[in-house]
Amino acid sequence: MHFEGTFTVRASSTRVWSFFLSPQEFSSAIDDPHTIEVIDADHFRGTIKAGVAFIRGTFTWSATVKERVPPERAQMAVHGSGMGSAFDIVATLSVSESAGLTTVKWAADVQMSGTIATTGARLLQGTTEKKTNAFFENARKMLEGA
Amino acid sequence: MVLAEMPSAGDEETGPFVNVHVTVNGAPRSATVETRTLLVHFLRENLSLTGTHIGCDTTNCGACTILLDGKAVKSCTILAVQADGREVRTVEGLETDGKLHPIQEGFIEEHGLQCGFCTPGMMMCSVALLQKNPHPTEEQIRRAISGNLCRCTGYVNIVKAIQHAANQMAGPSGGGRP
Amino acid sequence: MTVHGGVGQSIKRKEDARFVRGKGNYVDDVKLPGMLYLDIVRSPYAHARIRYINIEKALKVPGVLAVIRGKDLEAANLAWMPTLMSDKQMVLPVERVMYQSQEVAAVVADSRYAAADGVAAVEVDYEPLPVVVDPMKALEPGAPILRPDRKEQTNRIWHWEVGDREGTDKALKESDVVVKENLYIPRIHVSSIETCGCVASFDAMGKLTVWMTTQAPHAIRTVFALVAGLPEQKIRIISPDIGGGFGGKVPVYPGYVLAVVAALKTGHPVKWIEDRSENIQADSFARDYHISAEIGATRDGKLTALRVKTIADHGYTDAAANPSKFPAGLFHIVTGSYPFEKAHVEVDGVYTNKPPGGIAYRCSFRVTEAAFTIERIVDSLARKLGMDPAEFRMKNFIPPEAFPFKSALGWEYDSGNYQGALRKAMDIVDYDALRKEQAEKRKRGELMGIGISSFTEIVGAGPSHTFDILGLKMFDSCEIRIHPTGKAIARFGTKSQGQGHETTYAQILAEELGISSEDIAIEEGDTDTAPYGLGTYASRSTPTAGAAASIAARKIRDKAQKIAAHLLEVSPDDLEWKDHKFQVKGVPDKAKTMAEIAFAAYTNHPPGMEAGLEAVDYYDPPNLTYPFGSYICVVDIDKETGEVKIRRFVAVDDCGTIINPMIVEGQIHGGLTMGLAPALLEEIHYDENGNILGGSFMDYLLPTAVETPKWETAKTTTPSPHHPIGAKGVGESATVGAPAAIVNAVVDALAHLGVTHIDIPITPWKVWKILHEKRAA
Amino acid sequence: MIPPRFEYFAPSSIDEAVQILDRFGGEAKVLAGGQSLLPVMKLRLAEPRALVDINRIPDLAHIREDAKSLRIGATTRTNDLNDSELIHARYPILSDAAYEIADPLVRNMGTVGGNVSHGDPANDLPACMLALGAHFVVRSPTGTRTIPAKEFYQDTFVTALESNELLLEIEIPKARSGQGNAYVKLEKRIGDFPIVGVAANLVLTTKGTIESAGLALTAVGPTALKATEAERHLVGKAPEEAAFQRAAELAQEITSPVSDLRGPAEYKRAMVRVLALRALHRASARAHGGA
Repeated sequence: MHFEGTFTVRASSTRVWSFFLSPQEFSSAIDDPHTIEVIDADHFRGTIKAGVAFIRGTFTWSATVKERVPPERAQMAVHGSGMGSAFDIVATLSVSESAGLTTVKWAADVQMSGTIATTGARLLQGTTEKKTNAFFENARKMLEGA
Repeated sequence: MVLAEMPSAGDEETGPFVNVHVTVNGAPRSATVETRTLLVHFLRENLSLTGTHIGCDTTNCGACTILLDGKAVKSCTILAVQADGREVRTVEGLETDGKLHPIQEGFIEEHGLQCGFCTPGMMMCSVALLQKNPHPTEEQIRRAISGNLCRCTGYVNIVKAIQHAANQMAGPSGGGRP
Repeated sequence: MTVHGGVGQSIKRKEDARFVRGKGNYVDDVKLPGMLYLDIVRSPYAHARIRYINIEKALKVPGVLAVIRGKDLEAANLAWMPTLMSDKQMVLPVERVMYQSQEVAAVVADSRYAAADGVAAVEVDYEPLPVVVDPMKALEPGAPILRPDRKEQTNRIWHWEVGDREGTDKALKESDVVVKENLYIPRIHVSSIETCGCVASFDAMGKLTVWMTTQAPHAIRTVFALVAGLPEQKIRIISPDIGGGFGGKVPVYPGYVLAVVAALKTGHPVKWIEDRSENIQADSFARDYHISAEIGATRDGKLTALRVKTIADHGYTDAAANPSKFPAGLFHIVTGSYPFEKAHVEVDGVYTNKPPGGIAYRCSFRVTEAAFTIERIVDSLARKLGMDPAEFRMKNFIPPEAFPFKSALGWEYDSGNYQGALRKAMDIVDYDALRKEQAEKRKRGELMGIGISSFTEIVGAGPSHTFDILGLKMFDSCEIRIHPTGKAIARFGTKSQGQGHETTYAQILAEELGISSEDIAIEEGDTDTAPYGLGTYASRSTPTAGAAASIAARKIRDKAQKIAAHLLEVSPDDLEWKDHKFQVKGVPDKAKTMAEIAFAAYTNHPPGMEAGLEAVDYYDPPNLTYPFGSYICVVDIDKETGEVKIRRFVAVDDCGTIINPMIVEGQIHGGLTMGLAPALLEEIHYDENGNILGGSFMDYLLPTAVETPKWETAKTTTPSPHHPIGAKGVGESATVGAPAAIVNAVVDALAHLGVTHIDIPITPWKVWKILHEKRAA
Repeated sequence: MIPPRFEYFAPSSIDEAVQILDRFGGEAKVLAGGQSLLPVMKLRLAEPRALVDINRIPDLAHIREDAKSLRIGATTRTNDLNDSELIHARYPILSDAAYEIADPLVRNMGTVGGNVSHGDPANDLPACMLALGAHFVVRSPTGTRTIPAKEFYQDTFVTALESNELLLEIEIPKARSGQGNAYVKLEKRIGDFPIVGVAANLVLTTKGTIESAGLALTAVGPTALKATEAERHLVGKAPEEAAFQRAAELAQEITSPVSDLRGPAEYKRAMVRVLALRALHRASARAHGGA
């Protein structure tokens, strides 16, 4: 599944860039309860209790920064497993600033595998898109408010 | 292969447990089981009544059908504790003092079974149907067993078996939906 | 004077007494003291490297005693095992998983619930790899090589062909009319209502007993002996009552081997029973054939040549349960009921990131794929020639006098009467009236279709000069022992999964021996007692073990004749076997029944003759048997929603001499329903990441009593010339013949819109799309 | 196949049940019929800490009419709707829908309350609730409130029900003369989730024109969808093909079906039109006293 979007915020590109590359900051945009542990600048991991309504389970996740071109481009790969399932996300960001307004163009390729994809597909098809959009919307609000 | 003889101390405890008392085929039976124990496992494992079978994990196949307070239900999607204090009837309870139930005779007479795995659930569903609707039409019978999957018979002889039992039990004719 | 329960009588089934009381004995009913439970951790990925399997949390789960991983098996040289087609299959992966839901680790616990909790606590670190699910893409250059362990670095497993390539190409070029269709028969799953499982137990003396859902217990015992290095006399496989097999319980599944390993390691019996979702997602699938077929004819409708090319998706290893010389099974029966002079078939097996298997779902070694191909493309050709499909078939059938008939692809059909079966089906359904009704309806814009399928089956594998599995010749066996009081017990090398062997075998023996079938106990499935046999699949039981029963009985009759002569003080030649007893020729009341003879065999046997009255026969069939039939299906289509409703379905079947008409009719009803299912409902679909879509009964929909029509059955009888009682197999005929009749009916209903083919399953939206586009055009 | 462990409560009063729900703050789920909750737990896609079994609470299962409405208790079994003469005679839309939910065995356990509040867009009764203008009576630790069906369904598996609230009863405006309604469901196989479902409810004036209309759709959006524009269009019109055609088109426009195992999105959108016409005609026939 491929999702993408763009938004502009009243903040500098370096500010936006640092938001998405700092584990504490970008993880605060995740609604579901989660933990995060920093291994090094390019590797983070933790747990997350994800799902929708009562269909919910605990995933262990790990993230790797694949590409980092400050302050314009970044790519992160996130892998999570739990509930007899797994998710793999590759998120890419391109950031451009003009006159104090920064435009963020994001894209996310989400691949679900295992029970969620085989047995639960009908139940969760719509929610993956909503969760991805919600993350970037939270990020936008936080940056706007910053 | 890592073989830990006994689970090491200090991990989560088991349970929670609950005491379940159920009248099964007329006899009071009870056991202490986990709250999550499914009724079908309570019958098969705790009470060794293995006539009720498990054929799926998503409440679709009906091989686990039993009667709970006279209603045909899927015992794989009911907790044992939900049957506490209630009355369960399984295939082992159909024959009484050596005489087969008309449904059992119908299934033999009309070759309504082949591998026998869906048969207990199919028969319990049919017993409940005839209690409620002594003279069902063919369409009503097929709708009534639409929650019981069979892979061997193609259903033709199962319908005949139920009609055979209905004629034998020839009570007053009645309509109503299954 | 007939014997009670002899051949041809619709007696009630012996098996029913226990089944209707819930006293069947299926594998999950087996309970042994100290029994542990094994549950399996499965891969969410269709192709990934395993970096690490963390079992610490799992071992802390209350009740969990052990976790088995690939490297534990590797140490005992058990991580891999051979497949039935001499490829190799993982028990547990050491390095890479090759399909979604593949076994990755096994948890052993003291209860079913604790084992499931243990599975949830095992954490596996995967590195996803590129996935190949489309066999066409798997053959393109640059596709990831799924099996680097093999010599040639390709995803093509094998290329197989048969027939006259040049002659066929020439004949097609010279044909007035040539029709080509691409037919995809999607992957489907057998889904018998009982899933697979076993209980493995070692006794104090090291003897292994495994209760197991297997259709071929003896072959499993030999494979276990070879793979695990266990002495074969210390292995006992018991296949108890089976809740439906249909070919899905022939393979050796990793779960079986893991239960044996766990039993060895823990010293406790270990039970493994898979869930439905595991069964659908990981166990042997069926079909998945991408077929392109071309057929030629003269202008006046005489068939000339047939060319078939096929890509066969086998999953990550070739584990199809075919006879070893036939990687594409008996697919080259694809010339069907027609006397093609020129034909050529080629099949390429291909690896993909899917589970292995392929021979299941009543397919009798790919015959379902062959019959569907020929009966679909013959229909298309008839339509192109503007001929009525029934008339076209009648004109081209192999005539009755041509039997035994040698086909262009090397088969010798033992007997047949295709015109007779089709004529009977047309009479029952009143074919001409249907065509009139269709014409009137078409004027009113209503959609009605009539479809025909006149299939030929090939069953009863098979003659040992050509047929073996892993080298084991495909004979089958029967051993009979008659007791002093005239009762008998007979054991067979086959294993029923619902076909009623305990009744039909007793009827054959009753007819041959003059003992009531009620007095003959039939046993199968216990390798410590039953004679060696290759098991039950591909409709082979009656043609092989059924024949062995007749021959063994006749061996007993030879001895019985001598005992009777001794009792009657005449020479054996003065006696004849008539009315189920030995009579002095011309003096019918001077006779001895088998019961009298049996008593004498233990109390007064002639001097110089050993006591007892028993015989065994390992029957090597001289040829396969060729059952056939003609089916006519009538459908009505809802123009607005595209829904297809089967209004009538008439099936005329011919399987030679019928042992129990009631049981044969039951096999046809069940077979037709497993023909309707792939035609209209069932398909296992994979997304591009190798995720199975439809991996549980919530989404993989089996037909219920509501979708299944009231099947109408009838028969003709054309005995097999080489079978002792003229019987042919029948278990799979209806599944072989039905799909083409249904699809031909739907295409017939839409033919006036230019439709020539619709791939199965024919869902409402496929039909709606055709109607929508045609209406727009 | 094996659910995870949980604490089990079987309260004998509504207040006790609500307090337990409150105490677990969303980690406790209500067990009524269990025919949607237990399967998801058996697949380990749901791991609630506690289940609150409400089947022992008296007077939560009933079908009765009072002066102004039909009242259906939350733990009324789906098959109870099938077996009720009252429902057949005066609220056929409910027996239409109930007869198509899952299978007869599941319907002996599954509850009306469960089906209307589970939040799965493929549940059949929510569209009927929207078409009938139903209200849900809900109890929380602080008291009881009534939520109109049209404000209840917010998103997939997200309803107005708070985690510490219990659905007690469904209130449906009492059937009137000149009223007719129907539910039409298209499915790949009996008992499957719907490809599309349409609920239609018409009340005719004495002159025979449409006084009020309810039209709602199943399985073609994140929740059951109320076709408000289509309903508005019908009011005042004659209950015939022309008005129904336009209403069906308006209903199509609010749908956002997904392509899945139950058909491509374009097919589902087209079927909304076909089924809406069938449901409206059947509702109209019943409004005129037909079957």
